[in-house]
Amino acid sequence: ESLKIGFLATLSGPPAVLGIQMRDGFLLGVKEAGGKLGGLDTEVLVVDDELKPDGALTKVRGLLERDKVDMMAGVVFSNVMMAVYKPIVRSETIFVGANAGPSPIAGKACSPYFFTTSYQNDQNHEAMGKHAEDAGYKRMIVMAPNYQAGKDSIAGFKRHFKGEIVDEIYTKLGQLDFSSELTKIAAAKPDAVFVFMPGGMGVNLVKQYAQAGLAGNVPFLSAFTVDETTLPATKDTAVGLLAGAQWAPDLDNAANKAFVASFEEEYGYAPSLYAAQGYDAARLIDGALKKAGGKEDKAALMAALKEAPFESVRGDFSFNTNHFPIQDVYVVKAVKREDGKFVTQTVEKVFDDKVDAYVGECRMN
Amino acid sequence: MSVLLEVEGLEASYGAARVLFGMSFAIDAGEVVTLMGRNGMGKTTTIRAVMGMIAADAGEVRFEGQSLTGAPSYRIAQAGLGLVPEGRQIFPTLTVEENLVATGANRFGAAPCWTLERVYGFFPRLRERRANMGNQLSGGEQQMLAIGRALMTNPKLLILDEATEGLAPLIRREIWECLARLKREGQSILVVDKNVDALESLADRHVVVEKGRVVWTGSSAELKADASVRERYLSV
Amino acid sequence: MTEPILRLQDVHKAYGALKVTDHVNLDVRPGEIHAVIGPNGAGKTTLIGQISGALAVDGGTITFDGQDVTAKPMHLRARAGLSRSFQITEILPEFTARENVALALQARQGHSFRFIRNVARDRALNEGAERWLGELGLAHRADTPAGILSHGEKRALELAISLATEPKLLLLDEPMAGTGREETDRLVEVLTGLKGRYAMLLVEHDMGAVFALADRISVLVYGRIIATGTPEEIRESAEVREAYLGEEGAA
Amino acid sequence: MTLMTGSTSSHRPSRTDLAAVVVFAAFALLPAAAAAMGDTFIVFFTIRVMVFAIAAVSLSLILGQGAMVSFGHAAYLGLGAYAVGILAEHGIWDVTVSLPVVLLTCGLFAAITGAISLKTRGVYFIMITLAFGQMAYYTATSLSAYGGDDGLTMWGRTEVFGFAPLGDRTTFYYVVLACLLGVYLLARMIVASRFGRVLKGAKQSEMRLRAVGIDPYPYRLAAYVIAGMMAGLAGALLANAAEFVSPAYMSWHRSGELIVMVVLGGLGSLLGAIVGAASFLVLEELLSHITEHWRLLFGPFLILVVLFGRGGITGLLGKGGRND
Amino acid sequence: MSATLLAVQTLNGLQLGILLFLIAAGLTLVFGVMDCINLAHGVQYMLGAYLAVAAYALTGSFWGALVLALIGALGLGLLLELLVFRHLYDRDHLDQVLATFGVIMFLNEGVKVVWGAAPLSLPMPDLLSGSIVLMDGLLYPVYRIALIGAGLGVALLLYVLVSRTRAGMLVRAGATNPAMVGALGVNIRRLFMLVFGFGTMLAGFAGILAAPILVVEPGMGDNLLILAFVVIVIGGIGSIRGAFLAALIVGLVDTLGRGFATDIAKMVLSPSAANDVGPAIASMLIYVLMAGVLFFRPTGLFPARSG
Ligand SMILES: Nc1ncnc2c1ncn2[C@@H]1O[C@H](COP(=O)(O)OP(=O)(O)OP(=O)(O)O)[C@@H](O)[C@H]1O
Ligand SMILES: Nc1ncnc2c1ncn2[C@@H]1O[C@H](COP(=O)(O)OP(=O)(O)OP(=O)(O)O)[C@@H](O)[C@H]1O
Ligand SMILES: [Mg+2]
Ligand SMILES: [Mg+2]
Repeated sequence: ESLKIGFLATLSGPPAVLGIQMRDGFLLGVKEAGGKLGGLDTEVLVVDDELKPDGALTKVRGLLERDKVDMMAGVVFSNVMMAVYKPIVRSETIFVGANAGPSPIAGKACSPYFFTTSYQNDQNHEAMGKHAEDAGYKRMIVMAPNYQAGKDSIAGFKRHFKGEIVDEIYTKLGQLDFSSELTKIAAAKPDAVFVFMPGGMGVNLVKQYAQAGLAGNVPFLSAFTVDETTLPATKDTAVGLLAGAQWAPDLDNAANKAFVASFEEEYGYAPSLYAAQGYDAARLIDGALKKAGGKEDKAALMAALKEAPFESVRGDFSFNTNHFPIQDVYVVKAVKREDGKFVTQTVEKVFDDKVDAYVGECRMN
Repeated sequence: MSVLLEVEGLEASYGAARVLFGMSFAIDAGEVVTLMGRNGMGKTTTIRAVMGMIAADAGEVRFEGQSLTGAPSYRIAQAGLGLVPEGRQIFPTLTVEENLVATGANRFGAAPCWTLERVYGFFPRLRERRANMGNQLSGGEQQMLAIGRALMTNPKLLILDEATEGLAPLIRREIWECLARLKREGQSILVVDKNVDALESLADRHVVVEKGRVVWTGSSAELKADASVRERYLSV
Repeated sequence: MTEPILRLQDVHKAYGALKVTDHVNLDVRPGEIHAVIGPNGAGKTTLIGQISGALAVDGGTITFDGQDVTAKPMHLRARAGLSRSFQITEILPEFTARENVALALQARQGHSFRFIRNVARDRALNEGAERWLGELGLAHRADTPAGILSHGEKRALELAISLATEPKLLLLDEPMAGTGREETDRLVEVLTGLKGRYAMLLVEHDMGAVFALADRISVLVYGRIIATGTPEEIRESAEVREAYLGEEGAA
Repeated sequence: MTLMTGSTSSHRPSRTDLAAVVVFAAFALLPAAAAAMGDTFIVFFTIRVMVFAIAAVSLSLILGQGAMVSFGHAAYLGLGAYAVGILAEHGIWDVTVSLPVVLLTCGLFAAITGAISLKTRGVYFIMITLAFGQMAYYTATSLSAYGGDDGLTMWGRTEVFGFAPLGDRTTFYYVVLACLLGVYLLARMIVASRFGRVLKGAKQSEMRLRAVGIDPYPYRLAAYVIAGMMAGLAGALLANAAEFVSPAYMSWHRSGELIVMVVLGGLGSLLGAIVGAASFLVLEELLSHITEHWRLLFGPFLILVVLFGRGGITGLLGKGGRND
Repeated sequence: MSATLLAVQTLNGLQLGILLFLIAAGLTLVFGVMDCINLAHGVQYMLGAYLAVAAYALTGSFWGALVLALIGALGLGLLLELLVFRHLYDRDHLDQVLATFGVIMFLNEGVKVVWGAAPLSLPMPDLLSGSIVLMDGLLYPVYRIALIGAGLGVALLLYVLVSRTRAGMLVRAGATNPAMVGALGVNIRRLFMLVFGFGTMLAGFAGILAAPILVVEPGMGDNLLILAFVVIVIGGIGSIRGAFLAALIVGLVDTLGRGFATDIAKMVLSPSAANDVGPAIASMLIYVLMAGVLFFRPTGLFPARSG
C-alpha cells in the first residue's frame, strides 16, 4: 500500500522562499518517517502554484483527477487557498494546510476535510496587539500592504489593542521605498509601530527603518516580517525587532530541538515557522495514519487527524472544532546566534491556548 | 588607367525572386559611368549588391583589385565607396548637421577634402536648416543632405542612385556641374539617373541594364549615335 | 468666369521664424491643371499638406467646392473630393497593389463598417482596381505586395491610388519623381487624358511634364507666390528664371 | 510577414482553412478520447486552454490585424469574471442576465479606455493600456466586499433558465468550444471584411487612409471594443471554470502572457493565437512536470522560436507555404 | 500637514525619482535610443545586484564588489547581445517582446538555482553609512545622498553620450536605419554590441547601488521593469532629458500620493472608506499620471523620435 500526497506551494517569484521553506519542512517530516508516513510508501507530488489562483486550481484538479492523490497539503497564500479550497473539499479529499488560514475557512465555510497546522491568519497579529496593549503603548501607527491579508492583519491587531491608532498606513504591494511612510512615522512620533510586511517588502522596510534612525527610537512590532526567511537579508539591522509567532527555533521541547537540528543539517539554513508548519503537517499525517491504521477508512482517518496525534514542534497543540490549532502564541525577537546565523527567539508568551476569532461561525463540531 | 571597380557575373535575388542575372561591368579610376534602364530592371539592386546591402548569390565584386565579395557593407564603404541611396534615406532623428558629421570621414587623406563648410558652401539651403531634424526637411533638401552625407565620407567612388530626384532644375544643374567638377578633380562616379541628356555630356561610359543583365555598353558618343538602344531600353 | 473649385486666401504657416507659406493666394478652376513650381524647400509640399488637411494652417481660409474646409479634418476633405498623392511614397506595403487601389475604391464608396462579406472576393472592387493599375502600366503587378515594387512602380501605384478615389481635385506632389523616361511619358499621357475630368494641382520639378500639362503655373519662392500665369508667361518671366528655372525654361 | 489570412481571392479552401478544421476537430474529439483513456483531467485542462484561446484570439484581432498591442487585455478577462462573480454573489446566476452584463461592462470599459488610448500609438499605446489594466487591477484588489485580493468564490455556475448545464463537465466543455469557434469565425469574418481591410491598412499607414478619406479612429475603436467583449466572454467562462474570481486575472503578468501567446502562435494569424495559447499552456504543464526549474527550458524555447521561426509556431509549421 | 513634512516628503519624492532614473537609465539607452524593446532590463538589474552580493562574498569590500559586478554585468551584456539581441534589432517589436520574455524566465530561474530563493543583501560601504538629521526623529542616510549623486552623474553621462558624441549620433541613426549607417562605413553591429553591453552595465549599476537599501531576491526586477517603462514613456521615448524629468515626476507623485492620498480622502470620506479608497488611489496614481500625460501628449513630455 502506498500514499500519494499532492503538495501545493508557491515556488516561483519573489515569495518562493516561503514555499521552499514549507516544502523542505514537509519533506523532512516524510524523510524522518523513513519515506513512509503511517507506514505507507509515501510519494509527495510537489506542485508550484506560481501564486496564480486559477493556474493553481488547474494543477490541483490535475492532482485530484489524474494523479489521484490521497491527500492534499501545503499552500502558502490565502488567495491561492481560497481558489483551490472548494474543489478540494468538494471532492472530499483531506487537506492538511501548512500555512494559509483565511477567515472564511475558519468560520462560515469551514469543512471537515480541512485541517491546518499553521494558524488562523489573524493570530500572530492579535498577539502583537495584545503585546502592545500589555506594554502600555497608547499611540501607535500600524502599517500593512494594501491587500486583503494586510487589512486582516490590522483588524487582527486591533482586536486586542485598545489604545489610539494614530495612522493606518496601507502601502502598495511589493513596495520598495518607504521613505514617505517613515517620514510620516517620524513626524507622528508614536509609542510604537506595528507592521505586517511579508517577504522582500519586509526586508526593504527593516533596512530603511534602521537607516532612517527609527530603529532605536520607535519600537518595531511586526508579524511575518522578521523571521528566518528575511533575516538572511536584513541581518544586523533586524536584531532586536519584535514579531508575533506561534513558533520559534528556541521553543523548548524535544521535538523542536530535534527538528531544528536535523533541518539545518539537511538543508544548511535556519528553519522558519513555514518550515515548522510544513514539518508538523507531515508529522500530523503520519500520526493520524498510524492511529487510523491506514488510509482506507477515511472517516477514521479524519477522526484521527482531529485528535492531532503527534508531537508538534510547538509543544502544546490541539485542534479546535474548525480544525484550526489551539496553540500558544509568543512575542519573538531577532537575534544573532553564536554560529553567526540570524534567528528568532522567544521573548514572552502572549497567549496560552489561543483560540481563533472565527470558530464560532463554523457549524462543525 | 587602372580599373577601380569590377563587377563580374553578379547574381542576386529577393527571397525566391531572382533579380540580377549575371551583371558585369567595370569602372576605371577617374571615370564617370552610368547605369541606365527602365524602372524595375535591377539598377538599384545592383548597387545594393555591390555595397553588400544584400547578399549576392554568385559573382565577384573587386575594388582596386581587392575582392569585396561577401564583405559586410561597412567594410565596402571603408574601402572607398560612398553611396547616395535611392529614396534619400537620411536619418530622421538626427539634425542636418549630425546627419553630415555622424558618418563623415577622410580615410584616404583626400586633398581637397569634403568638410562641413564645403558641403554647406555647396548647398546653402542645408546651412540654413542645419539644426532641423532630418524628417523636417523638404524632399529636395533631404536629397541634398543625402548627397552631402556621401561626400563627407570622401569616397574614391561616389555612387548616386537617382540623386537628382525631386530637385529643382537649378539645383539639378548645379549638381551636374559639381559632378563635372569632381570628375575633373579625378573623382570616379557611378550614376543612376533618368536624365539621360545630362548624363550624356557628363559620363564617359554607359551601361544599359535590362532584366538584371547588361545589354549594352558604350561611350556617350556611341549612345547618342545608337538610336535603337535609346529607343529600346531607354524609350528616349 | 466659373467659380474656382479651390481657393486659397491668405494661407500662411510658420515653423518658428521660418515662414513656410507666406500669405498664399491661389485658385484652381474646374478642369484645369494648375502647376505650382518653385525651388526646394519653397513650401510646395507644405501647401499641399495644408490643402489636403494633413497640416493645420496658422491663418487664412481654404475654400473647396464652395465650402470653407479650413477646419475640416483630412479624411472629410478627401471624402468631399480632395485627393492627394505623396512626394515621399505613402502606400500600404503589406497589401498587394490591387488591395492598395481597392481600398481607395472602398473608401470612395462610403463607410466601411461592413463586417460580413469577404472583401477579397468583391468583384467590383477588384476589377475597378485592376482597371486603374492597367492605366498606369501596373496590371502585371496586381498581386505583388506593394512593399517590394521597384521605386518607379511604387510611384505609379501612388498615383493609381489617388486617381481611384475619383476626386474633384487632385493634388499631385511630384508624381514624376523617380519614374523613368518611359513612365514619365506614360504619366503625362494619363494625366492629359484625365484633363477636363478632374482639376489638378500639380507640384513637379520635371519642367517637361509641367509645360506639357499645365494650363496655368504659379511660382512659389520662400513661401510666397511670386508669379502666376500661363506657361508662356512663366517661361518668359526673368524673375522666375532667376529663382527657379535657370536655363531649362528657355530650352 | 505573412500577407494575412483571407486576403487571397481564391475560393479553394486555403491552408489556413484546413488547419482550422484540424484544430477544431481535435478539440471536438478530445472528450471522447479522454473518456476512452479514462483521463478526466485533460478535459478540464482543455477547457482552460480554450478559454485562454478565446482571449488570445480577441487580442490577436486587434494586435495582429491592427497593431494595437494591448498590454491591459487581461483586464477584460477579469472584468468578465467579476461581472459573473459579483452577480452570483447577489444571487443572480442566469445567463440571460449575466451574459449581457458581461458584454456591456467590457464593451463600455473598452469604449472609454479605448477612446483615450487610441490617441496614442506604438509603445505609448502599450503603456497606456497597461495603465488602464493596472487601474482595473488595483480597483479589484480594493473591493473588500468581494474578497479583495483573496478573491471571490462562486458556489455554483451560470445557469440557463434555472438549469445548470455547466455543472456537467462535458457540456461545459462543448459550450466553451462553441464559444471559441464562434469567436474565431467572427474574428475571421471581420478580418476578411471591408472593416478588416481598413484595420489592416491603418496599421501600415494612417496617412494613406486619411488621404483616401478614411479616418482610422472609429474603426480601431470598434475593433478594440469587439475584442474587449470577446475577452470578457473568456473571463466569464474562466470564472465558471474556476468557480472563483480573483484580481490576479487582471495582473499585468497575465496581459503579458496573452501577448506572448499571440506572438508565439504567429502574429497576424487568428488560428495562430489558438495554437499559441495551447502551446503555451501545454508546454508549461508538461515542462513543469519534468523539473521544478522548467523555466530554464521554457525561456530558451521562446527565444529559439523567435530566432528560427519568423512568424511564431504557425510560421515554423507553415514554412514555405504562406511565408514567402 | 506641516510645511516641514511637505518639504521632507518632496525630498523623498525627488530621491525616489532619481533612483527610478538610475534604474531606467540603461533602458533609455537600449530601448529609448536603440529602439529595442528589452524586457530583460529588469533581470539585468537583478543580476547586477546578485553579482555584487557574490563579489562581496569574495572581496569583503563594497567597492571591490562594485567593480567586479560592473565588469560581470558588462560581460553578461555582451554575451546576451551575442547570443540573443543582435538577432533582434531588425525584428518586429513583438518578436523582441517574446524573446526577451524568454530571457527573463531563464535568468530569473537561473538566479534561483544558483543563489537560492531567500532574499540576500549587500552591506552598505562604511564610508557612506553615516546619516544627517533631516527632521526631528528622522535621519537621512548619506548613502541616499550618494545615490542622488550617482543618478545625476549617470544622467549627465548619458545625455552627453547620446546627444553630444559621434557614437551617440550613430546609435540614433542606426536605430532607424542600420543598413544605411553600415553603407556609410560604420560597423554598426559592433557599436550596437558595445552600447548594449553598456546598457546592461548601467542596469547592473543600478542593481548594485540599490542592493544596500533594497532587497536582493529573484524576480526583484520585474515590477521595476514596468516602472522603468513608465518613466521612459512619460518622458518621451528616446529623450534622456525626458526620462530624467519623468523619473522625478513619477517619484514625486508616487511619494506624495502615498503620503497624502489617504489623508485627503479622509476629508471627504469616512475613515474606513478613506482607508479603502486612499491606498487604492495611491497605488494607481502613477498609472493615472501616465494615462493623463499620454492623453494630452500622446508621445510623452519630450518626444525625441518621430515616425
Ligand atoms: N525588397 C524587395 N523585395 C522583393 N523584390 C524587390 C525588392 N526591391 C526590389 N524588388 C524587385 O526587384 C526588381 C528590381 O528592382 P530595382 O529596385 O533594382 O529596380 P531599378 O532598376 O532600380 O528600378 P527603378 O528605376 O524603379 O528604381 C523589381 O522587380 C522589384 O520589384
Ligand atoms: N516640421 C517642420 N519643422 C520645421 N521646418 C519644417 C518642418 N517641415 C518642413 N519644414 C521646412 O519647411 C520648408 C518647406 O518644406 P516643403 O516640404 O513644403 O518644401 P517643398 O517646396 O515641397 O520642397 P521640395 O521641392 O524640396 O519638396 C523646408 O525648408 C523645410 O525644411
Ligand atoms: Mg532604383
Ligand atoms: Mg516637396
